[in-house]
Amino acid sequence: MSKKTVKLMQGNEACVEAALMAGMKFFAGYPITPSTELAEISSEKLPRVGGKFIQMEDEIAGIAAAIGGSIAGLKSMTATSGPGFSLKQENIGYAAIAEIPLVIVNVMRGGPSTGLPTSPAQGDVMQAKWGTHGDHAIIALSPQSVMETFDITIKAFNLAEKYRTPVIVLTDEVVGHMREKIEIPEPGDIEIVNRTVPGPGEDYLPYRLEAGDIVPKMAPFGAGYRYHITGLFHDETGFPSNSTENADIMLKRMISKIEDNRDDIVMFDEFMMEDAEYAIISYGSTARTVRNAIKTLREQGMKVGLFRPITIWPSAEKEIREVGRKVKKIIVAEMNMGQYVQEVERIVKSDAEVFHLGRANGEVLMPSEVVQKAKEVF
Amino acid sequence: MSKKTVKLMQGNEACVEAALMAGMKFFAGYPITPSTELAEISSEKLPRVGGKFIQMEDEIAGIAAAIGGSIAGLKSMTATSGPGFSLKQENIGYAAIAEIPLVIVNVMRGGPSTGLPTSPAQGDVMQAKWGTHGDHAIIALSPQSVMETFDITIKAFNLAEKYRTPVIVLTDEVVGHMREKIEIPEPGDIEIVNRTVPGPGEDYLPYRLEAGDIVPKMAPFGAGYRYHITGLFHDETGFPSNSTENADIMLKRMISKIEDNRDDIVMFDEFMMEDAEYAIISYGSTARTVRNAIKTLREQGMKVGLFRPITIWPSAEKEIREVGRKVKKIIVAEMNMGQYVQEVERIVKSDAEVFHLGRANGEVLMPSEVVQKAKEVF
Amino acid sequence: MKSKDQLEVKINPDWCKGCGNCVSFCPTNVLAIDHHGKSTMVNREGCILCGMCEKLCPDFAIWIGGKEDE
Amino acid sequence: MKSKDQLEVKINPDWCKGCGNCVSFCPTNVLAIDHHGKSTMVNREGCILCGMCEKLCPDFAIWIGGKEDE
Amino acid sequence: MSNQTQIRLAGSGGQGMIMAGVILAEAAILDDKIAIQSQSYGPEARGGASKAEVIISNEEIDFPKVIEPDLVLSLTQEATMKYGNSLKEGGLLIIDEDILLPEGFESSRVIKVPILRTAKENVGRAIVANIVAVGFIAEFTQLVSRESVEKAVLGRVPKGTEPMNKKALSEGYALAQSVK
Amino acid sequence: MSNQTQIRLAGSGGQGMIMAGVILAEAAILDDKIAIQSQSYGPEARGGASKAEVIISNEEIDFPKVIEPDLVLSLTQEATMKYGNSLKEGGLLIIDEDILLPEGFESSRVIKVPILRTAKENVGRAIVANIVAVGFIAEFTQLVSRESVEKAVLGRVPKGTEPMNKKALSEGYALAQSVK
Amino acid sequence: MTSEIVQKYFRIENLPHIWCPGCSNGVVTRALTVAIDELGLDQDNIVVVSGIGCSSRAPGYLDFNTLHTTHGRGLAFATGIKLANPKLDVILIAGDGDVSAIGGNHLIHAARRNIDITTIVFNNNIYGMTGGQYSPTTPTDAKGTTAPHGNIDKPFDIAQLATAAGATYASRTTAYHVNQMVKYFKDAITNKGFSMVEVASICPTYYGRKNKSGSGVQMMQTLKNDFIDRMAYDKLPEEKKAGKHLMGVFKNITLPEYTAEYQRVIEALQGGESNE
Amino acid sequence: MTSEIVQKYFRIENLPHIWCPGCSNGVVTRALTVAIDELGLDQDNIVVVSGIGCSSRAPGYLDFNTLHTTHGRGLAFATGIKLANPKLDVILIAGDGDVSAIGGNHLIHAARRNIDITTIVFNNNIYGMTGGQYSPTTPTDAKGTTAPHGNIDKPFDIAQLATAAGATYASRTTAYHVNQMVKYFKDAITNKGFSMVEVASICPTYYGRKNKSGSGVQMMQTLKNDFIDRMAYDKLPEEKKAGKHLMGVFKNITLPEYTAEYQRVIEALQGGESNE
Ligand SMILES: Cc1ncc(C[n+]2csc(CCOP(=O)(O)OP(=O)(O)O)c2C)c(N)n1
Ligand SMILES: Cc1ncc(C[n+]2csc(CCOP(=O)(O)OP(=O)(O)O)c2C)c(N)n1
Ligand code: SF4
Ligand code: SF4
Ligand code: SF4
Ligand code: SF4
Ligand code: SF4
Ligand code: SF4
Ligand SMILES: [Mg+2]
Ligand SMILES: [Mg+2]
Repeated sequence: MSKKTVKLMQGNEACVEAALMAGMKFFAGYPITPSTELAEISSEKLPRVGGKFIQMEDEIAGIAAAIGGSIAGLKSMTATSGPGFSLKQENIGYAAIAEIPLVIVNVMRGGPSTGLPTSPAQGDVMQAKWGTHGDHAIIALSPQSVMETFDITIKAFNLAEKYRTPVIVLTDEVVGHMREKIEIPEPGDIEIVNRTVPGPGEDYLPYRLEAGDIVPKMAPFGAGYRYHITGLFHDETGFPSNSTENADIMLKRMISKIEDNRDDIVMFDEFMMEDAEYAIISYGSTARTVRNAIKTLREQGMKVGLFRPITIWPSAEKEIREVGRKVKKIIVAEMNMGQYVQEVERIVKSDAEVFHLGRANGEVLMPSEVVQKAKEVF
Repeated sequence: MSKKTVKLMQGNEACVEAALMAGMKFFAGYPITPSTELAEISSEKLPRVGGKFIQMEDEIAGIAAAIGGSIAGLKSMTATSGPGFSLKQENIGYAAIAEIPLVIVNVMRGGPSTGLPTSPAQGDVMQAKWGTHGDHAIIALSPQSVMETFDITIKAFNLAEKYRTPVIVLTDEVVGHMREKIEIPEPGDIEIVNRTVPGPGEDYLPYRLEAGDIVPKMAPFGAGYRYHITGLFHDETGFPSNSTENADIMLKRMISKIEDNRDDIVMFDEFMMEDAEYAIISYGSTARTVRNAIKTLREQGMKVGLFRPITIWPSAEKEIREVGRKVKKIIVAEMNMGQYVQEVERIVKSDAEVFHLGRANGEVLMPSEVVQKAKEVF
Repeated sequence: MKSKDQLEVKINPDWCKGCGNCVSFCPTNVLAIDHHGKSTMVNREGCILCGMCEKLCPDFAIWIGGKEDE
Repeated sequence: MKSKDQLEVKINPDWCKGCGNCVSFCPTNVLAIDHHGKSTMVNREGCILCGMCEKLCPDFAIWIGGKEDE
Repeated sequence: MSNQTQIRLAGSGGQGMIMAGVILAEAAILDDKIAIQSQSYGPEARGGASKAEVIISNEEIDFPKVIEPDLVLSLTQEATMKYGNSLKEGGLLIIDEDILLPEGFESSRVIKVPILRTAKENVGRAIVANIVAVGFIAEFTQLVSRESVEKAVLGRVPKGTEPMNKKALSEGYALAQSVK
Repeated sequence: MSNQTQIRLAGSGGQGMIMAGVILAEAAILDDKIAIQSQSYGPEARGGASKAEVIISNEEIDFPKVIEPDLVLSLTQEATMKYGNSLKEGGLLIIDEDILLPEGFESSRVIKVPILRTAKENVGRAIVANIVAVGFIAEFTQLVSRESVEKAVLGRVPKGTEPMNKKALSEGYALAQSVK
Repeated sequence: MTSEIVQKYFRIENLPHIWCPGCSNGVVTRALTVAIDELGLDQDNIVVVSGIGCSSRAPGYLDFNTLHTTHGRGLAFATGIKLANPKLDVILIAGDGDVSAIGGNHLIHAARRNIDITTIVFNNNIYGMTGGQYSPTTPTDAKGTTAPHGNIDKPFDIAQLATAAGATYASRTTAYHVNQMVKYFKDAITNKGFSMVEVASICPTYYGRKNKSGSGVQMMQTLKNDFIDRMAYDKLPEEKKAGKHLMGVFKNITLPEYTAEYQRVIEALQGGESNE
Repeated sequence: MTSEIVQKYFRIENLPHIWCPGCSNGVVTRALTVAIDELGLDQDNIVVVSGIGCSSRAPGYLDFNTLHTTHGRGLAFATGIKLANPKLDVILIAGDGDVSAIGGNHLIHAARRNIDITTIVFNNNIYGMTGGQYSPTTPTDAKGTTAPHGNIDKPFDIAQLATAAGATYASRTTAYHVNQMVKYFKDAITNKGFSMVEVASICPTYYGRKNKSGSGVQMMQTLKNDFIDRMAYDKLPEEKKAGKHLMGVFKNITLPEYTAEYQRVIEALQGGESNE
């Protein structure tokens, strides 16, 4: 067993720590509560490892510069909360269509608009998938603890590089600001994925998928492959194309590189699901409330289990469908007015009755509320 | 029967024509294909009726200025397409939480990002509901023709004022740019809704719901009611409040003013649904493709009908559920990679099998494709 | 308008946050922070009613007002 | 570098859009738009190889090149 | 569907083919028919080939785009190559006299008409070629009444150019009569 | 749950109660316990009352927030009014000596301790009151070992202030012994 | 219990405010009400708009038509209000971050249009609300929570930037120089066009702490000492110029105002009938 | 079949370009390659970034590392690239709308930071790509499709704005003055800091048509006639000054460059090891 360093750490701190271990060398952003520590700690640490931090003039510039950093070859991150996440939407679509690896952290707070800026929420879950215009596929992960924030951030960088795609880390004010014990593995014990780059002298077409590759190889600007990147539909050469056939091929590849690799991307966790007759689906910090409540419910003899998506998008369709087939009723507990519940409803169809437990008033869900709701509907 | 003026008109032209008849006196925006004519025609016509047009520095400023115009008491509109719609998201949430009447037109084009700027798409349908951070309710309408663009625009202004809310008109490049016959009613024949304003000397609390009102009365700035508007959670006084109880009440009221009035807001259309064994659900210009295809399918003896949501959000849940119960199979046809189909799947559950027909390569769906898909899956 | 002899410096201790601006910038040095951390008048006769304290108080907690208004 | 007498003005009619810049700004007036709407050399001797046409051609359709390069 | 006539007008960016399409559609509406006009929209519409499409029908038009045109009229070589194909079986291709059709170009019926020359020589301005084309199609197809076409033309052209455009229209009608 | 101790530390914005919470949590971790620390975050945290919360447990902590604290320590009147309520049945309220509790204030057990005075008079700096409080709680509750607390304090306080903070910690321990 | 001016123009029920002890926001906000009072403007006719930030909380305390918008966008909202109803007196209150970082574009465009809005910048050289990150006006080498190794950015001169963009009135003063501040506010509000008053302010909590600038009082003292009128500066011997910051009026000219020009268009088209 | 310079620096396979006949975009784009050629820069090391617009299509034709971003955001992307790898020569190509309307904020901030990026503005005083709406540089009273009654906005002086924001090099020339343009491009690229060359350009299709400015040739002629060097202008008799526009170098100074300053921070912290 390899050595781990034990520390008390804030979620936001753990996120930067992990990013650095994953190889982050570039951070561009704009401060916003409750994500600001991500910028602050990055500004302190990045230059120490030869990396770069820049505070841009706004969130749009933050993601744009981060994409630029990635194009220049550095693993890049940007971080924000609700209002800034809305502003980043246009360029999230850019990163998706231009296939630029990038990690975007959204430490969720109460919305809409300025809303409840210092309170936790899980109100940007659907936005993470649908926030930008046009069709695209996206990966979004949500941690429930400081330790998981660490693990997921590493994973986010790996997925971003592996699939040449923006990956969203959806955390929230609770996880971002609380301090918990974390065990940091030795660098050698962490799996790190780097993007595939073309070999020297290779006949390089920037958007040609080569045998054995999941995505086209990506050359950093300045490495001798002079090629073009655009947010227009483009063909293998990278140049714009209006061809409808090409657009079809390209969009399908962009979507299927993620949809077809669900098994690699989808992470989830189950608690007391083996014999469960009822399930609660919950993610992020709220899942901890639910876990607590389930212990109580079990003590009271109710066969309830927790299904916890860690990968929010693409959703754990197969597994959630299984849950639906297994139990009679499902509660989806989340800190919002009903978002992921709609995805669950869609997946389980009539197999199970689906209920929602949630609010978006700035207060976390209490275990007692979960217990009460379970008693009410199960 | 009252006189109507018959004209050949572009969809975008009809939209402005209707807006003016609905009482639009303020337009702020930023040009983008294929919505630009909305700005151009407004700039020409508004000053003629004493209204104001302003081209702002970007789309964010466009919606912000339009909200400002509405706060000053004028019926206001902004218009854009995909990339600009992404940029407007933050302030859409502002208008929602501050309850500012506003019409936002999105003439959809191929995305994501710059995508296929001059081609039609229906790829922003989910974004219209989920594009901004945080929970909120939204109204979105989608016309299939130039005439309907006119009708729907009037309706959009009426709903915006009646429910103190941003209303999105989701049209597309096909409807926006084609020219068709339209019959413009006399001004007196059009129902126009104006916002309720406090009476003189009234003891005015800007966010207090009074008996008989659907939403709080809205005083224009400068009318002698000195009050506060914010994008933070606020109480009846309009001042920020961190109270979780208040946040609950406020958010629920904001959502229920729309959800509870679905019957007033939801518009839809059916074609050959009476005896249908299969249904195709489609909206906007694509619904015309489907209508055409259904005629062919009927000729071939297939009992297929069209359910056409005109109100996209809130969705016609009740009616779509009915469709699901009535038919065995449903195809959702839309110019995207699968968006509204997810809402339909959610609603019909296991009552009917749901299929998707769509693409997002810049070309409209052809009647023959619909026919083929219908033959394949029905 | 009230004449000078009808006026005096008033302090609202509930709003005073004890920042010390009034004390430090009073040209005649007639104010002090008391042991509750609030501004207090220590030499009313010395006050020339110049208004500096009022202008520089970030909390609207000190001002020149009519003696009779309470 | 080629010497002046190895050089001449060349025109690519496929790229020429007939804007007329070269014709109008040629100091010696040796170019014209032909009936296909393309630039053409009408007085090769008069050309002083000044390069103005090349600099002002938006379509890279006219330039000074070596006589032998084809 | 059988009731519909689908027309495509093709040319280069500045030739006013969209205006021609609008006029035909408007004339149809004035005749109490149903009509839809649409156009290709793209960066390439700036310089290169551009097209306008019109569907004229006696009953409601569902699908608003032209799939297989009954008639294509094209004024340039490039536009012909790009938009001259995909005609309906038995459809008619009308091209300006100078246009060359490559071997094997699929089109059952082709006629060549001196539209540009007529505009230039008989009216005096190449820019009214689109109106000549309108007149030609109107007379040739008899889809819309002359009265309505005239009204539509006069309502859409810039002030002061009415006489010139009226002349162009007449020339178009005459041209059609001459080839009929 | 029964295994958990929930602690709330309250004071005014600048008093370092968050630091105190972090130190307690860190000490617990050093002792191989499980701990979570969180704080109230709001614009009001700037000037007014602020709080930090710590949960210390022998087993995994699911729900990360304090619901009903076993112990509240408060240094100011305002913080006490705001955060002194909602103690667990039988929970303990520790307040600074000058704080007045209004009639009917719900709290079964209250003790008053001269934390601020101790910091000011015995250590010489009011600013170390938070560390005095840490010492007091550590000794009073015996939840964390003195060794770990010391280590946590020294790891978190600014360089150069270690002796002063060590002194403050000792004073806190002494204070707790005196009231026990 | 407070002064008449505060009673008249502040929403007493929302006081005391949330600003930190010693923060100059209260000083500047009060000075604005004095200027408005001295101008004798109609309270019902005044609109105060802000974005998001500590300073942007000011409108909530002021008894006018007040609008607290999204971060950086205040001027764009204000532009809509002013154009929709040009009779309103529209004032923007903004932090340095709000108006020159995320809101920089709206600033230069409002200035360019010369729309009759008065912008008051509470320039504390830091993002106060979010806890002390460097802003576009943080001096080079100063520290912020996102510039822990010292700021390498060059700061904007906001007043000059507004001028280059087209503002017809621009001046700078400090939170200490209250009389001058009131005068500038009055001049700015009176100017028919885009006006900017940049008020050098203090954030003892974050800027002060991070940069060891001393207490609020000491920071006010620094404002008093370091700022000098641009005219006086020019007369200063070279050795005394170091470390000085300029205040004074940088621009004060008259040019066509945006809403008036729009009104001209309306009148030309329809003979003067407008919707107001 | 084209010139050597075009063969070397253009992606011939993408030519002819989509720009309209007479549009000056080709002239300016070619001049840029001449400047690069004369400077002898390594083609592999050059990054050309743009936003969205007619002019922004230029990178697609240029054989460098080229990036076509989102409308207005080019400089923000470019900033990321340059900071991530300061060894690259980063050049932005932008339209007046792209860089001064939606992208205005990124312009002033890139200038403020003095980051070593060369910005070339193709200023045709109009939104070309979207069909002729007025831009922030459209002259007052001119027409655009969104200013059918005449523009009431005041235009930006983009080069001056960049200067006020902190650019260390700023100049203006026209699409007609190709030799001067090449020189300015070289000076701008050579300057270690933020540089801006504003090139007065023409859009015969929209600006020209709307404003009856004549053909492309006539518009080029107007550029030739109306622009005058700022030095020469000062010497002109008053009666001849009317209607003239200034070109020339407005700023050319040396100040610490952003990425170099960042490198300094890295070196101070870790003794020089960087990731490049
Ligand atoms: C879109 C968006 N981005 C970021 C924030 C977070 N934020 C709030 S205020 C602020 C900066 C405040 O600085 P400044 O404008 O100088 O005002 P101050 O607090 O210093 O008065 C920031 C970054 C936000 N609310 N919205
Ligand atoms: C976010 C966004 N808004 C608007 C547009 C539409 N648009 C594309 S280019 C352009 C302006 C072009 O003007 P300019 O930058 O001056 O370039 P030009 O075409 O004149 O060279 C606009 C408004 C867009 N693509 N994206
Ligand atoms: S009015 Fe002047 S003299 Fe009197 S207390 Fe205030 S500052 Fe001092
Ligand atoms: S200036 Fe105001 S807040 Fe500060 S000490 Fe004096 S009275 Fe108190
Ligand atoms: S090189 Fe000079 S002289 Fe010769 S054709 Fe070109 S412009 Fe005329
Ligand atoms: S300048 Fe170029 S495009 Fe224009 S006419 Fe001459 S060769 Fe042709
Ligand atoms: S943080 Fe700074 S700017 Fe904000 S209220 Fe406190 S002192 Fe003022
Ligand atoms: S529209 Fe204008 S800017 Fe665009 S290519 Fe044509 S002439 Fe050039
Ligand atoms: Mg600030
Ligand atoms: Mg332009």
